Parts: sequence; structure tokens; C-alpha cells
Amino acid sequence: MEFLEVKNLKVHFPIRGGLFNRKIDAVKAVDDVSFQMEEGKTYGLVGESGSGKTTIGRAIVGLNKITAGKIFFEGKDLASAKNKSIRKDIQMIFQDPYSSLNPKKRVLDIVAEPIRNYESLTRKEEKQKVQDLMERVGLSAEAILKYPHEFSGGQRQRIGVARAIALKPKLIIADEPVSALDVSVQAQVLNFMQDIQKDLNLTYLFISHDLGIVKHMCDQIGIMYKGRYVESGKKEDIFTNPQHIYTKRLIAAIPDIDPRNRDFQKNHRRDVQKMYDQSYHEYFDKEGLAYHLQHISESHQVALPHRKVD
Amino acid sequence: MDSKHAYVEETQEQMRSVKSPSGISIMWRELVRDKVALFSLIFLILITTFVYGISLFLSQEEIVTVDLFAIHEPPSSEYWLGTDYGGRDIFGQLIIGTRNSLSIGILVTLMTGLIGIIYGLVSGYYGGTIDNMLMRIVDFFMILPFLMVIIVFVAIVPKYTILSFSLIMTAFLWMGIARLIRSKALQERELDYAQASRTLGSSHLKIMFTQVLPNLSSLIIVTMTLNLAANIGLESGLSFLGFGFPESTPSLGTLLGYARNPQTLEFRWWVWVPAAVLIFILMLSVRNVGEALKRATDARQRRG
Amino acid sequence: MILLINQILNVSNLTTSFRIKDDYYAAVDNVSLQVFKNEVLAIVGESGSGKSALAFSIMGLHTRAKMEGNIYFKGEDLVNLSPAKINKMRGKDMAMIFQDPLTALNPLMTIGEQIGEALLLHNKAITKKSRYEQVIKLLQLVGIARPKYTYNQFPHELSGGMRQRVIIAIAISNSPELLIADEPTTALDVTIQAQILDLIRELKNEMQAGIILITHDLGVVAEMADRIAVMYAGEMVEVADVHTLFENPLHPYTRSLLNSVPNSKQKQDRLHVIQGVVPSLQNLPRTGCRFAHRIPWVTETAHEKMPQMHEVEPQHYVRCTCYKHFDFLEKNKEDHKHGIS
Amino acid sequence: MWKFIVRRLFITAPQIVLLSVLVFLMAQMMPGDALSGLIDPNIDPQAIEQQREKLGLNNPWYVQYKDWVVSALQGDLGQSFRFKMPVTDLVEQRLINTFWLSLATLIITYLIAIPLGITSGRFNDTLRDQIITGYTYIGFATPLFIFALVMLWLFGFHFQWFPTSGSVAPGSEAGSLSYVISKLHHLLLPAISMALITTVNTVQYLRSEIIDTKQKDFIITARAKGASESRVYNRHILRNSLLPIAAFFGYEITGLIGGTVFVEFIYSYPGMGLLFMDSILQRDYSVVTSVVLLFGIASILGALLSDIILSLIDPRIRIK
Repeated sequence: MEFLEVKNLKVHFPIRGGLFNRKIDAVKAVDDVSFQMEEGKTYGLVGESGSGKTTIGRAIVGLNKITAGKIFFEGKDLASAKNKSIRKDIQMIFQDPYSSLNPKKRVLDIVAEPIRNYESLTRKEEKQKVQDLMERVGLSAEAILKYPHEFSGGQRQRIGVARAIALKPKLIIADEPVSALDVSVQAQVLNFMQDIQKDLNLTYLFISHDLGIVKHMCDQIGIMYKGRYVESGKKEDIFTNPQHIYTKRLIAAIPDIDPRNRDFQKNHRRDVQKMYDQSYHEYFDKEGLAYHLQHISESHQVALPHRKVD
Repeated sequence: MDSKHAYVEETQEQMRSVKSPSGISIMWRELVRDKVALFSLIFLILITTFVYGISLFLSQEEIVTVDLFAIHEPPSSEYWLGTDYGGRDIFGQLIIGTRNSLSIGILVTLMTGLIGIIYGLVSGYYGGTIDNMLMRIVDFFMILPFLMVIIVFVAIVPKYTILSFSLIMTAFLWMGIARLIRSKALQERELDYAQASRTLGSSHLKIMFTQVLPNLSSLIIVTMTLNLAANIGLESGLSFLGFGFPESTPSLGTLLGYARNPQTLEFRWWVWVPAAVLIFILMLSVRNVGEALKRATDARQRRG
Repeated sequence: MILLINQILNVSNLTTSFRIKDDYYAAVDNVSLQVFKNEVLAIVGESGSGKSALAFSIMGLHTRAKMEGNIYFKGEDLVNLSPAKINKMRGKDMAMIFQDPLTALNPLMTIGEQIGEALLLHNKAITKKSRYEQVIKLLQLVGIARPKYTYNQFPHELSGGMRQRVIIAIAISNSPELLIADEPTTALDVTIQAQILDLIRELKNEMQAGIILITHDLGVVAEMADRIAVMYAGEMVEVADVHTLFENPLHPYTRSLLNSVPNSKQKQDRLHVIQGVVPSLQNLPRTGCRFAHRIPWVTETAHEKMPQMHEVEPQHYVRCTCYKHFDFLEKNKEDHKHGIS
Repeated sequence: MWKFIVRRLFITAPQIVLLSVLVFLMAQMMPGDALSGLIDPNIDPQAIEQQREKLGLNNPWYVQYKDWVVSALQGDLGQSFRFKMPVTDLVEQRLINTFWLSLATLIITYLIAIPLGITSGRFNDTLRDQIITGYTYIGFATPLFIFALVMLWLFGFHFQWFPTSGSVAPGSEAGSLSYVISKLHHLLLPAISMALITTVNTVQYLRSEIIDTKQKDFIITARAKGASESRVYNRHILRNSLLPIAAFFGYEITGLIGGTVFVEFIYSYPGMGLLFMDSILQRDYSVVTSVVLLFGIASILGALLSDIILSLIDPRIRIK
């Protein structure tokens, strides 16, 4: 039994138009995606804007309707009505630490919201629990009567985490959790996420466009392009042995932190771009979409047409 | 130095740096800072207490009783502001009229507010098809020549009372606030905090009223204040035309209605000028307060 | 050694203050810098460090700020120049690329009109025909595939990357000597970012312009910059050429920044964390070392009372003497002892 | 753009149908019917009943509605019992009067609003702005009918600069120059009264629109290009701020309708508003319903016009 299994997931959004505003087409935000996650590990979902990575995360927590396919969490179908209670095992950390906390609520009410929905505690117990959670994320317990705007971006993100772990979830969807933060604060939040992962045995689905951070955080990685997977595998598979031209191009585009490699990087990037332009049709179908994934090793899958695999 | 300590210190540092209080207190601060608005507010409080207080000792029936021996008397020590064509005391009518105008203004504002807030919130929060349908209805109501429609309904409703009058007004005045609330709710629901609530197991109803609604509070307060001014104006306008309060219930508009007679307009200023001035000052004060609140909610226009 | 004759911009002791309530607060505090021909000077710092305020000061785009000091450019002091004269130079001798390509273009004007305007403003005599031709040429130059088609398009019809190319086309339309790029790729995807950076680099070589690149992304800096100026809390804290700065960073802030980025080369389990937050404009420490409260384990005596820029080696400047006493190892030991997260 | 306009028309059609139903129902609720005015105790009730049957007044409501719509489409809006003439004929002259009054009001409204709004927005928080904002404050707080009364009292009765009733001096010959001048003379005071009050909305809207646009990023782009302050305003800020004002034009019509009721009533100006007030006071209901229907259609078309203007000038809608 897989910890989390996404099977042939499709999420389509209708495009309305024409004279009567009828559905004339659909944006295939997620188009037939399958992957599995291991418990206690961090799975990185990478792609550029519009690749569908966020939509997958939102589909798993139930914020986007699934068009087709299934999501199994510890063997149970998430869409099934009788499995509603497992929703509390899956929580989410949002990208924007400013808009993800209700500005009109005190921290106490923010962090207690999930507790109030799923557990019936007395006021006192609830307060105690929130205070424990605040200390857990490294904020002072006295701060629970403050409003979100009294905290810095990094602190707000910690409050978001406190809220997400309030119900002792098993899986946390982290949607670009640090991309709105300054570099130094990013480091704070990333370190801290790793700490609580160990302590609480959490599994992360880490959604990001920043390959550097994904490389730092993740064990498994899936690369997406236009709603489909182009490659997936262990971190080493992706970074030392990228097979799909899109992955290669993406990795080549990451700026190198060492100025001595500048010329090498530049040439490398140009070569990859040339290769990308030349071999585009080998890697993408007529609509410019990726093919289905094929195993090239036990852990490593690449989206290639059948003929490419020997 | 341990980590917890460091973070506490950090929080205190932040406390000092971003001392931006919540919406309502910003509004209050702005109101107090704005001398004109503060003065308006004090004036409104005074006049409201005065009018409601005095009218406890005045009998509406006595005041509206025709006294044929005192028709069109100019101001005197007996009749401070003279009398009208029925010999009724203008000053008394002014007090009762102000009370009635204020009451109906507040009542209509509250009723339209209640309908508009719920309607707009539902429409904006759900969005999509529901929103589309609900907004088509609003669009239709918006383009009705509502003043005429209200007059027609006032004219044809058989048992015409203050309640039915305010219901008719409400029926054609709730759309503006509904629209406003809807467009703000549409923005709010996209924000991560509303989305987060979904993932935390809160129901739509709960999110709408406990998460989104508090974020609309400043908008609601501002809009309702400005609406109050508009409603006082509209009621007096309808009464002026003869389609507001029945004549046995004087309103500020009723007094102005006497000025439809050119003789009164030209030669008997004491009948209508005090009412005109009072409506103007009332609306101006309410709007001053409303505009100050509006400035408070718009950070860019905030003074200082 | 860079010859002084190649110097195109010289900012000296510039202080730009904003009015908040009734007081002025300096967002740019006593900053001096030089830009030379055909070089990229990167200004690095986190949000609130004053780097964008500096860029706007040079361009004269602050409408309500108090500016003191001097900005020498083309023999004029921009701080004291009349608005009309600055207008003549803006867009011609110096130009700017903005951060957000989605909002930086007028939604109601065609792409052609917007680029054409930049040409027209500095050459009133230009004919319609030659303006059209030049715009097409510019669109080609910035890598727009169908320039004649795009000429008549409106901003909302273009992707983010395309819009940023248009903004670059506007900026280079009059071949400026100085180009200020304010976070030009922050809003873009990595692959687009790589393309835009390549484009800026090519254009620089072609025009021999001096470029000020403002960014918080150290990777972008490592790839683009010739020289780097690190800003913290409105001040320059370290200035050096790119190799020196990455190999031998001295100021504690610079070192902290470099260590807090996940490094693709060396395996780190934990990222370095800088304590605390960048203070807001109203709460900047105005005396002593502004970074002191974020490295509390460095003793007070290690800081200067009035921190100065020291030239520690040729062309490498560091503010405050605390760099001599800043020790990562010590800090890490402390953390370890207390199990800091 | 055509798609947008056609889709917009699809919304307009049901609006007009809905309006007609509402007006029809209102007419049904009104006491009396087309024959009430003719009731004469000398006429045999049975004859009246026959007459009713003949006129279809005993038919179910939907048949009556259909008949009403069909005749309205043919230009037959019923009979005015007070004037004993077809409503259509009665309305014609009044409609023309109201049209001129509205047009004059609109012109004055924009003549005031645009310069004041621009000045106030461009130089916000200066003395000039404060004076203009003060005017809008007072304008917002003054109900139109009070202002119109004061204007009538002051300039009509006290100074006697303007006539106090009618739309033209009696005895003027249609078409002559003195006729036109007299018309203008009658129309000016009501139009100015209405415009001075209704314009504050547009002034304030334009002001905040300009202040908003001023802070947009593309304005910084324009400045960075080297555009002078006046060019930034004329080419970038005004163009973008006037767009919503232009689009607002059609909606002004809805606002004007409410205004004409008051202003025509106070100035005894024989237009649609006065006709409406007279008819409702005299219980001449076929005229009342016709006026409501016509004004309703006018505001529906106004809203349509606004959206079409918007789609024409905003490329984000135009190009689709």
C-alpha cells in the first residue's frame, strides 16, 4: 500500500465563450498524471508557471475538483464520501504568508480553527494546545492574542505551519512555501520545516519552481510541463542523469552561484537550448505535450515516445 | 541565548515596527483626527438625542391638528418658527419631522444593508453560475427608474403605512450595496486565508460569515453611512413630492412640500427654509463622517 | 585597473529620505558608487535594503523624496538638475527596466505606440516612417518573433516574457549610456529568466552601456555582475568585484546571505539563518553598525562607533570593523548547544 | 468585440421583457381600468360589461399582456382619460422637451466635471483640490429638490432672471429665433440646477480615477522614457482615467430620469417627469404606466450604450 497514490489524475477547467457563454473548451491543468509518495519523505513537484503543479496539490487537499482519476491516501479513496475524516490528515501550507492568514483574526483563532472543526475542546484546553503549537514552531506562547500583521513574513509562515500541524496530519502540501520570503528568511523556514518533519514524521509534497530549493529539500522529484509529467525520479536521477530535454533545459537555466563557472554555464545553456530546438519533436507530441512516462530504471521515469526506449 | 528567547525578542521588535491596528480602530483614529468629521459626529449625536428626547414630550397628534386661527403666522414667541397653512406649529413639526426622517433613514439603511450584505456575500463567495444569475437580477433592478416605480407603488398600495413605505423603499434600494459587497467578496474568496479555511475543514457558510464577512466590515460601515445620507435625502424627496409619509406624520420633506406653492416659496420662508437647512446639515454631517471613514479604509488617501 | 575616463556615473554621499508622518527617514543613507562603461554593477540586498529607492533616486523618479548629495552623470549633477533637463536625459542617456512586466506597460496603447513614444520624445523631428522602422528593428533586436504583428498588439495579448522584452526595447530605444534594471527577472520563470539575462548581456556588449542590476538573487548576480555592491538597511556594506566577493566575502551580512542560499555545489544539511528581520524604515538603527543586532554574539567593542567603509584590498570595501570578529563556527557552535532551529 | 456586443444584446432583450411584465403588473394593480374614466351613472352597467368583454378586459392576464404588448409595439399605449387623447400623442411633445432638458444637463454636467475632476485629481491635496472637494461634499449633501427650490426662489422669483414655469413663452412662434431663445431661457435654470448637483458624482469619480492611475507602474515607465509632466498627464493618465467616465455616459441616463421628475415638477417644465407627476396625482394610470415603460426602456438602452462604448474603447474587451 502506497502512502499516497495519484492515479491518472485529470483536472480540467472549462473555458467559456461564444454567444451563450457555454463551455467551448477546457484548460487541461492536470492531464493524466500518476505518481506515488513514500511516507516520511519529501516529494518535490517542479514546473514553471502554468505547469499544473499547484493544481495537483490543491486537488489533493480538495480545493480543486477532480475531473477524472483517483487519489488514494493510505489505500483509501479521497473522493469517497465515507473517507471525509481523513481530510484532516492532509493539510496545506500556502505560498503567501500575508494573504493566507485572515487579517481580522487573532492568532489564537487562526491556529484553533482546525481544532474547533474536528475536536471539541474546552476553551482552556484549546488555548493550551494553541500555546503548545506556538512554542513548537518557535514563537512565544504569549503572542496568541496578536493579529497577523504584527508578525514578520517568516513568523507568519510559522503560524501557517502551526495551523497546518494542529491536527497532527500525516501529509503536508507545501505550495511554494518560501517563494514570497527574503533569502535569509527562506533559510529559516526551510530549516524549520525539516526539523518538524523529523519530529512529527511528516510527509511533504513540496511544490516549487526553484530547483535549488527542491534539490535541497526533496528525496523524490517530479517535473511537470503543461499539465503532464515529463520526468520523475530520485533527486540524484533528476540532477545527475536528466533524460528529458525539458528537464535538461530547466536545470541548465538555474543560475550558478559560482561566478567562475559563468562562461561554462553560458555555453552549456546555449548548447542545451540548441538541442532543445532541434529535438523538440522527438520529446513532445503534435500538440506540444509530453508523452507518457516510461521506466528507464527502477526509480527513474521519463516521458518518451515508445520508439525512444530500447 | 536560546532560540525561544531570540524569537520573542524578534516579535517585540516587530511590535514596535508595525503598529498598524485593526480596521475599526484605524477608522476611529481617522475620525478623531479629522476635525470636520469629528464635529459632524458630535453634532449628529447631539441632534439625535435632542430630537428623540424632545419628541417624547411632544404629541404628534397635537402638532398636526389644524388650527384655523393661526394660519401662516410668522415666527413669534408663541410659534418659534411660525405656522403653516393649517396653523400648525413649524418648530414642532420640525422636531417630529427630523425624528421621523432619521428613523426611516436608519430603518431603510439597515434593511437594505441586511439584504444587500447577504445577497452580495452569497453571490460573490460562490461565484460562477450562482453569481451570474444573482447579478442578472441585480442588473435588472439597477436599471429600473426606481424613483418612479417607488412612487407608483406608494400610490397603489392600498393600506399605506410607514412600514409599507419603508418596505417599498427597501425593495428598490438594496442592489447598490449588494453589488459592492459582491465584488469585494469575489476578491476575498480568492485569498489564501479563505482557501486555507476550506482545507481546515470549515464549511462554506462558516467561511462566508466568520472569515470573509469580518474582512468586509470597513466597507460595510462606510457604505451604510453614505447610504444613510442618501436615504434621508430620498425620503425627504419623496415626501416633498407627496409620496413619502402620510401628511399626519410630518417629515422634513413634508415641510418642504409646502414650498410647492409659489406663494409659500416666495413669501413664507419660515415654512420651508428651516427644514431645507436641517436636511442639508444632516446629510452633510452624515456624509462627512462617511467620507472620513472611507479615507481611513483607503491607505493612500489617509491623512498622515 | 579601470580608467576614470570610463566612469559614466558617480554617486557621492547620496541620501534619499521619505516623509512619514512628520519626520524624514533615509531609505538611502550616504551611499556612494561609481558605474563604468560596459560593466554590470549589481546591487544586492533583501527587501527593505533601499536598493530600489537608490535606483529611483538616480533616475529622478521619486516624486516626494528629499535628496541630498550628488549624482554626477554626463557632467551634470542630477540632484540639482531642473525637471525639464532631467526629462531630456531620462530615456535617452539613462533608462530603466522594471520588475513587473505585467503592470509596467500602458494597457490602452499598442506596443508600437509605446516604444515609438520613447523615440519621439528624444527626437521630435523623427518621421512616422522611420519611427515605425526603428520600432520594428528594436523589436527584432529584443527577440520578438513577429515584430510587425506585435507592433499593433496590446500588452494584455503578450506573455510575461514578451512584455519584459518590450520593456527592454523601450529602455534601449535611444541607446542609453546607463541602464538600470530593477529586478528584471523576478517575475519570470527560470527559463525565461535565462533568456532575458542573456539578452541584457548581449545588449550591454553591443551598446557598451553601464548597467546597474538590482536583484536579491545571488545566482543572477554570479552570472551577470562585474562588480557587486551589497546594501543593508540603506547603506552600502560591501563593494568588490564579483570574484573577490564570492571567494572572499567579508562583511557578516554578505557572508550570511551567501550561506543562506541552498548551494548546488556543496552538500549542506542546514542552511545558515540570519537572526531577526530587516528593520523597517522607521526603525532603522541610525547610529553604530546597523547589522549589530543580528549578530549578537559579536561583542560590542568589535563594532565601530561610526562605521566607515574600509578598503581592505584594492577595490574591495567593507563597512565596520566587525567583519574581523565575525565567525561562522562560533555561531554554529552556539546554535548547536541550544538546538536552535 | 462583436461577440461581446451580441452577448450584451442577449441580456438586454430579457430585461426589456421583464420590464414590460413588471409595468403590466403594475398597471393591473392600479385601481380602475380603461373604462373607469368613462363611467357615467347614466350608462347601463350591462353595456359597460359588454364593452369590457369587447375590449378583452375579462380575458386571462396573459392574453391581456399579449394584447398590450402587441398594441404597444404598434405605438398604441392606450388612452389618457384626463386629456381624452391617445397617450402616444400626449407623450410626443413632452418627450422632446425632456430630451432637450436632459441634453443640456448632460452637456453642463461634463463641462463642469471634466475640468474640475482633472484639476482635483492632478493637484490632489492642494488648495485647489480642497476647494473642489469641498464643492463635491456640499453637492453630495444637497438633495436635488432642495437645490432646485432654492435656485427657483433665488433666480426665478427673487432676481427674476429666469422664468419660473413652462418650456417656452406663450405666444412664441415655433421655429422663430425668439422661440429658440425662449426655449433656451426656460431650460437653462432647471438644467444648471440639475447639472450642478449630479456632476459631483463624476467629479469625484474622475478625481479618484486619476489619483489611482497616477500610482500605476506604467506611469513610472512613461516618466522613465523622459515624458514631461504634461505629456504624462495628457497621453497616459487622462486617456486611462477618462475611459471609465466615457463608459459611464449611458448610465447617466438612469440618473437623469430621477432628476427630471424633481426638476420638471419644481419648475413646472412640461416634460415627461411633470407628466408623470400630474398623471399619478390625477390617477391617469395609462399615462403613468407608459411613462414608466418608456423611461425604463431608456435606461436599459443607456446601460447597453455604456457597455458598448466601453467595448469600443477598451482594447482588453475590443480584442477578443
